[in-house]
Amino acid sequence: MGEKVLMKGNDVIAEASIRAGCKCYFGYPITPQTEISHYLAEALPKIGGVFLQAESEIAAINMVYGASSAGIRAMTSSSSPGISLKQEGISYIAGAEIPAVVVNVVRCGPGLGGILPGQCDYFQATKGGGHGDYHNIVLAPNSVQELYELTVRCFNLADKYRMCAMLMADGSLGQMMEAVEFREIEDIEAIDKPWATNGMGTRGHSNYISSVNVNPDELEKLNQRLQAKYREVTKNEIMYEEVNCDNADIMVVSYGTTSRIIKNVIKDARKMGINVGLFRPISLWPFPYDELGKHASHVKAFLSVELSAGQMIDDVRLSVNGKKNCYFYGRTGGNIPSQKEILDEIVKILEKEDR
Amino acid sequence: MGEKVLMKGNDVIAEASIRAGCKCYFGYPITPQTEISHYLAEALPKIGGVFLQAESEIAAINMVYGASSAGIRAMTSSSSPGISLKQEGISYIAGAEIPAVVVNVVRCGPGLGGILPGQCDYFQATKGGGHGDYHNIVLAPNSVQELYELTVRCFNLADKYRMCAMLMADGSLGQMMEAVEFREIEDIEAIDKPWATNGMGTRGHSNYISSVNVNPDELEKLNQRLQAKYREVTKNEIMYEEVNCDNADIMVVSYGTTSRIIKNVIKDARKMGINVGLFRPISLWPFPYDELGKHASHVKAFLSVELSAGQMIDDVRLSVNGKKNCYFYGRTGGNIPSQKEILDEIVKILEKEDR
Amino acid sequence: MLRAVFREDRCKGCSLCVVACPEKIIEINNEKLNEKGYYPAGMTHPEKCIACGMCVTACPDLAIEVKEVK
Amino acid sequence: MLRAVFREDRCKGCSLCVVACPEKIIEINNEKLNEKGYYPAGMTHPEKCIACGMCVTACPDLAIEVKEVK
Amino acid sequence: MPERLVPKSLTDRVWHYCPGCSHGIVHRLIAEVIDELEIQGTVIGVAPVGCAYNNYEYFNFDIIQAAHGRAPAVATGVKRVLPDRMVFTYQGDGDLAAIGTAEIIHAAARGENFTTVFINNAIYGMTSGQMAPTTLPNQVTMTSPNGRDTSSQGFPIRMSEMLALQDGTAFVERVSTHDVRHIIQAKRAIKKAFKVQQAGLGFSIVEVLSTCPTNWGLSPLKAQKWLEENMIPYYALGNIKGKDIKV
Amino acid sequence: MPERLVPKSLTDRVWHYCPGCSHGIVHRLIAEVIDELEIQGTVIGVAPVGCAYNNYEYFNFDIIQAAHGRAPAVATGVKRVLPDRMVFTYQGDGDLAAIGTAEIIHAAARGENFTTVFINNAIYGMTSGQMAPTTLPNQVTMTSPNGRDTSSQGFPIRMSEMLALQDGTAFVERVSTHDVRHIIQAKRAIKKAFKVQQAGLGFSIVEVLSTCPTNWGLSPLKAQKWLEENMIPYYALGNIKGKDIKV
Amino acid sequence: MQYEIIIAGFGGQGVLSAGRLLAYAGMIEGKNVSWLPSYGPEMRGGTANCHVIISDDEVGSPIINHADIAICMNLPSFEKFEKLVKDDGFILADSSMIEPLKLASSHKKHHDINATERAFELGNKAYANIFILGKLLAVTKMLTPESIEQALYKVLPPKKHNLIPIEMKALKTGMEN
Amino acid sequence: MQYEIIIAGFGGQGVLSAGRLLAYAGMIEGKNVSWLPSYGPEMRGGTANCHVIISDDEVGSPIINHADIAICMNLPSFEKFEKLVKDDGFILADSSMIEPLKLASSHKKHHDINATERAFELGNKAYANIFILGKLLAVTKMLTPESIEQALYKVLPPKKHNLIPIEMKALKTGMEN
Ligand SMILES: Cc1ncc(C[n+]2csc(CCOP(=O)(O)OP(=O)(O)O)c2C)c(N)n1
Ligand SMILES: Cc1ncc(C[n+]2csc(CCOP(=O)(O)OP(=O)(O)O)c2C)c(N)n1
Ligand code: SF4
Ligand code: SF4
Ligand code: SF4
Ligand code: SF4
Ligand code: SF4
Ligand code: SF4
Ligand SMILES: [Mg+2]
Ligand SMILES: [Mg+2]
Repeated sequence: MGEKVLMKGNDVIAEASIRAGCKCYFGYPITPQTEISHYLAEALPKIGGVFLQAESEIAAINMVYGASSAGIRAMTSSSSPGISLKQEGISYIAGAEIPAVVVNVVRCGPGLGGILPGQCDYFQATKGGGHGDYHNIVLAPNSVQELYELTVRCFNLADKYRMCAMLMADGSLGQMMEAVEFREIEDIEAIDKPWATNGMGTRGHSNYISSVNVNPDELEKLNQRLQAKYREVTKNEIMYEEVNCDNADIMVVSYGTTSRIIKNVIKDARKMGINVGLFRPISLWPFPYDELGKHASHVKAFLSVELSAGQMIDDVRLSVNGKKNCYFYGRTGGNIPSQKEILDEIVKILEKEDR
Repeated sequence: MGEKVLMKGNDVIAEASIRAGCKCYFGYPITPQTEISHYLAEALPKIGGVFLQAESEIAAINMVYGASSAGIRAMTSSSSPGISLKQEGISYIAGAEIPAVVVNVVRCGPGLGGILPGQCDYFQATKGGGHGDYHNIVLAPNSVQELYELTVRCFNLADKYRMCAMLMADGSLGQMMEAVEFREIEDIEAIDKPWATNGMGTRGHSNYISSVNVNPDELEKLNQRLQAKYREVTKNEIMYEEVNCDNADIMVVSYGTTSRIIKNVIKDARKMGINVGLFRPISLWPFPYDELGKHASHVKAFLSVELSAGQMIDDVRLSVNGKKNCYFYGRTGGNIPSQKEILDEIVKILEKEDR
Repeated sequence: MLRAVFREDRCKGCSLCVVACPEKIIEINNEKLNEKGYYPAGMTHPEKCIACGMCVTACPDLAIEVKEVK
Repeated sequence: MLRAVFREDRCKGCSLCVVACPEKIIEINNEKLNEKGYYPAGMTHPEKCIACGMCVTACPDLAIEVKEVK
Repeated sequence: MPERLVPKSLTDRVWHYCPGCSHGIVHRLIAEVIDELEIQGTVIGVAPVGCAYNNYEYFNFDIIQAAHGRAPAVATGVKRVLPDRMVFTYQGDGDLAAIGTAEIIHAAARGENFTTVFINNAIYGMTSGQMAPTTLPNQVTMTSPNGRDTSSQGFPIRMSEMLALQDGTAFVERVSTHDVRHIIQAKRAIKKAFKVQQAGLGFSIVEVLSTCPTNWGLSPLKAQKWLEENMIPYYALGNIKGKDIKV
Repeated sequence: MPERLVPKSLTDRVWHYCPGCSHGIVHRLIAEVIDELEIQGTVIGVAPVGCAYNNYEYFNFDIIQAAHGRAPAVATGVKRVLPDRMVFTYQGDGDLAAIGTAEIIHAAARGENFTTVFINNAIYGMTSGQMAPTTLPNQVTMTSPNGRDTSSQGFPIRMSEMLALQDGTAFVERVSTHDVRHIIQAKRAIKKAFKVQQAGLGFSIVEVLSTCPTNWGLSPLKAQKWLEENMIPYYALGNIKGKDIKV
Repeated sequence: MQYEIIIAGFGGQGVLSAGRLLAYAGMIEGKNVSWLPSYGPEMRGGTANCHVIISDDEVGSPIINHADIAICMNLPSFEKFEKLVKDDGFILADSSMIEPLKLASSHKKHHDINATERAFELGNKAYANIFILGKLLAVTKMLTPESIEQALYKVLPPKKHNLIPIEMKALKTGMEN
Repeated sequence: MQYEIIIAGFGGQGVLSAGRLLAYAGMIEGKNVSWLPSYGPEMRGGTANCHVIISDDEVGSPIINHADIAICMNLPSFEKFEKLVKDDGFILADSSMIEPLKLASSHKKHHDINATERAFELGNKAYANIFILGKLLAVTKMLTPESIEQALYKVLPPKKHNLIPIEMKALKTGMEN
């Protein structure tokens, strides 16, 4: 059991990466996640690691591609517009099947937008912002403690499945300080990487990393292998939290920063005699469709609360599959809904459903 | 009535853009759509337009952003990996509310993948490959004739709604020759652009084009305006085709190249006494949710046929909303399903549903 | 009379005008903060101002003009 | 004896070896196509080959080696 | 002595820049040049992502806010379709010399007929002080906490010299803002660059050595001194290309 | 005279390049250099997007296929984490001089200790013959159907000269493949570049003037002649930086 | 009526333009037609092919999974496309370019015609493609030579229209063989 | 118990570090705490603020919509945050920096304390922030000065630990005012 320290979310992501055995970081400055690179510019050289500020986000993701191809744990981080620029690279990582950790400290868009917290990159992260059929593992922490734990998990999953794992935070999580305890949460397994292009040495054959294949049958096989892997991830790696779900009148679905607000709403609602449940997907991909959907049998309705104009709501609907009505409440531009706003919305929905 | 000519799909897109009043094209070479730029490199200078081969896809989309900001109809085209690189730019176009036409002649991914036809950029195109809450109008032709008509429509819609309109074709449509008739399909309205940054001249006040706003309330207002616009587009601009839908046992949902195959499947199936319907979304965004969903009352099941590992199927499910089972059949890597494969799949599904 | 006029509300107290003035007649007023929380610059001897505009050129905040004053 | 050996299946008939050979003993065989549809190069006078390897250096298709032949 | 009022080409909004920041100085110079050339009605500026991201609030003529680094591409788009307008980009060193390297070099190589004002303050100002491509050897920044170590973090890039190599580039000059004399020279260079554009001679750029007191951790006055003593020896002032052009 | 067999560092697969294409010539040179330096086991190559996109099928050592233009970033990632390996990128002129401009310049400026082999054939080969940044004035391509018009399509870029400007660059040489004598010189330059990397001296690059008979619309022999008569006058052959390095 | 035809050979044998001609002629006769070339890096390999569909009905996928006819102008094409020909379809093979033994061993119906040789006799082996088209018309009667002639006027740039008589001669010789 | 506190002032007045100190002390006393600064280009404007929550319960959103307490170290902050204070909350205002008239016209409860002046008397106006924290402890008893002292050891780098006694003196003077 480690000591509790008060740390900034972005610093915790950085520290977590080092504890996860990340040996190199490539990034390009963007608010609100610059502290990650400030921290690692100090820390990585001290442990013989590589900190490199790239000339752009595109260069950074491709440096990660290079270092990961060589078999070394590597990370990049950015925020919304910078993540958009990485989409080609992320698609290459998927196609070439190499591990990589990408952190998105989401701000609010579209365009240059603002730097305040947002959850409006949900579609991009979970449906594939890049071209082609692929998925990233997407984990969404809601506390500084989870920033630590899920960052480490991203590295482990990336290596295990040879794919990109994305940590999806937001400006509020990245900038806030909270208590964190760096407990040993998982063995950082030294996963063997016989596929790595680290020089053929005495291996006896050359390795190559590539996502191209002009033979349609072979390219289809690659795609089938990818899809099989994604099914495997879906089977094994779904994460979610349930609060007060069993007797809930209404199920609020929310992740990250907004899910924290819902926890307070639950208390407020209880005072009014309303039972609000919180279903918090932690893995946004794979999304806990079945786990969420099964609540359709006992709640009156679902409400997705997001810092967006309505994105996760699609996955909520797909989970519920018409069995109950699904509602949406969201704020954008960096505004955060208050407990009261959400509670009012809940009351309105329940009145409508009870009518 | 014009004469019918036999033309290559890519050439038709190019010719259509000129007929739509496009005055400038910025692009970067990529197979299978290079003919668009070959055609325009010849044709645009002849009419005093601008053809410019950019240094990259990113530069190209930002040149479009510049020319469109100045109030001139502009286009760029590319294919999957190149479109991924344009995502930041597309998000800026959404946020700044300027018109733009982007053509994606989809190949098969992920990564460098292959150059044969694919529909695996559906998510990227319709859910937002870039960051932030935004949508592009996405039109999916299935013939060379429609390449003409929908390219023109993209320009008109882009101007009308001040947003990005994407023409989504694939390698097969771009490379094939078919008869096309350049009939006058719509007035190319000279839409007034008082917002354009074309020099303040005697306007009396300066204009600016921007997507940034660090004030959350103002940025939220922008987002609300965008969402209102998207609702407006959804109300006015949905396009789809229905073939043999009224008495269909099963409804196949398919767009672009694959929808052509379904038309033949319908005939094959009829010989076997099976009534297959084809619902072909032409506007992929806005998606015809209600129009498709209403068929749930009379068909036994839905089948989405795509050149992907399953993307539009999500929108099919959202349309049907649990009322009937939705199945998926797809090929990837550049392979195209044969009529027989699809018919076999249909038979299997109907057997299962009838059991 | 043409001379420098300071717009205190725009001033950020950076002192660039202070060193720019050939007559050495500009000073930062350490007594009062303006609304933005800065100590604004001003002239110690307005009458000595030669309206050379050096301070205007140096000022990054459009806080000085040279103009006709009564 | 060391001399040039042509691997016709790799040859694309580009003629670069023809001009590279100081002995002028390489020619394109216009009579037969190889499997890939090219007219392959070969030596008109193998015995005159001085094994200089110029053709090897010139060949873009790894279609020539200089080696010991009986 | 003439009056020195707020230039017509500026609005009266209070700027958000930190005390002593060169951005404000250069904004004024550009506005004065535009007033003097009487082109306010035909100018279209392109704003960068950087501390000057919202300079459309300060400039009183048409402006397009561009994505980070892409201002030269945006300017190309505008100038190509409206060749009779005066187009300029305003870019920081992160914007122009890092993420936007390809865009500025290719605009120059193509001889795009617009003007670039390049604010080189050797740091990323907006994002609070990371190393830029132009950061000096041993300069301390948030991402070079022990000073830029050229053996692992590379060498500063002299963009102007590189751009001058391009055949499409007509005019290149490096100027500074560290005292009034140099500010006046800077204005002269900016004016000439605009005139080069008016004459249709190709790409023109003025690199303005600038201060970022906040992220350098120096007072405005000390920052000017630091610029003079450290940046100028590395980034030689003066005309680099197009000295003899008469416009 | 020694035997001249297929180099160990090449597989025996038949290449997909068009008849007379320089790619094959350069592949062989690289493989010979690697054999001679006995580094096959430590080499990691980075393949571009371009006609050589799948050269991992031909080279018999580890290779990473990179996204278009990004090979220098990928190589940076590899070399930074495995500094004792020999890393090189293989890039075409579209790859290196257009979309990848920023990546190559910054790798050079940072003094990344890898080697670049730059195949300049003045055209986009793979995508069937569009204008490249290096396309010569008046050269006809699919996107310059009336010949590259420098007034609207800009001027060819001399990448090697630009890269030589970077302080992180140790070695730059421009060579050609238009006849055997020059091919032999090309090999010497490639070998020296690798040795510069072995000595840890920083970024090294060899620009190889190359033919694309197919897209130039010329026979292989005429293409070599065209290269000699048109490209060399524009792209001067010889060492540009690092001549005096002894390795 | 619907014909799905694959035409394949080395680059330079004019397989793409033969296909285009066929499609154009079909369109002239009021049919629905599509033409799809192989594209991309395959071209480097030195072989080329195109898929042509001529139909009374709407054309479904322009990509042919099972061909009615495969016109094979060289050995690799013969080997690659033989198996795609329907059981009741046939192959048109340029026997100047394909070993007789290989042709003989085929299970599919095939018409062998020494197109390249005959074209050479007509003055230019480049006419092999149109010569073999003649054979196709003779065997199938799918289109008239007049439509091909009209198509030639559409497909060829005006400055090459003087060659049309020779092309037509090659076509007719092909029809008579 | 839950306190939602906004601390605001000019950059350089130490509002962020005051907040951090408070949060750290809260954590030391076993509370759940969060601290969130204003960030990004706002810093250019010359003002800064942070949101601190100290609670027995889990902390929901770290962003404060309605504050229990607003510590305003200058006029713009007072004007901006006054309206966010709950009706039963209060303002702690640095009356050295805010015109008395403005303070007097406020509808919200406020404790005025001339922190900057008093800090100046203590040797450095940089202690105004900790001085005002002292007042906060005195008014609310939310944390003990001992926790603040422990927090100082955590928050300050070792080479600045020698300053802690002076900081504590400022704190205690603040408590007594
Ligand atoms: C794609 C993208 N990457 C990164 C950023 C974050 N960002 C904002 S400004 C800036 C650079 C600021 O430096 P510079 O260009 O030198 O301008 P300055 O602020 O110093 O004037 C960066 C990296 C962004 N907004 N978009
Ligand atoms: C992001 C992206 N843009 C464009 C392409 C298409 N593309 C493939 S190769 C190539 C360039 C080929 O030219 P060059 O680099 O000169 O190589 P060459 O083929 O001439 O050897 C391009 C633009 C791509 N695959 N990815
Ligand atoms: S105008 Fe000249 S003399 Fe007057 S205050 Fe300014 S600098 Fe000094
Ligand atoms: S230069 Fe301007 S902002 Fe700075 S102190 Fe002088 S008047 Fe104030
Ligand atoms: S080895 Fe020399 S002499 Fe022999 S064929 Fe080759 S080039 Fe000619
Ligand atoms: S150089 Fe090689 S490929 Fe070319 S003709 Fe000679 S042997 Fe054949
Ligand atoms: S951060 Fe630097 S560049 Fe930005 S406004 Fe402040 S001083 Fe100027
Ligand atoms: S297209 Fe050009 S570069 Fe590519 S293989 Fe053919 S000749 Fe070589
Ligand atoms: Mg800067
Ligand atoms: Mg090339």
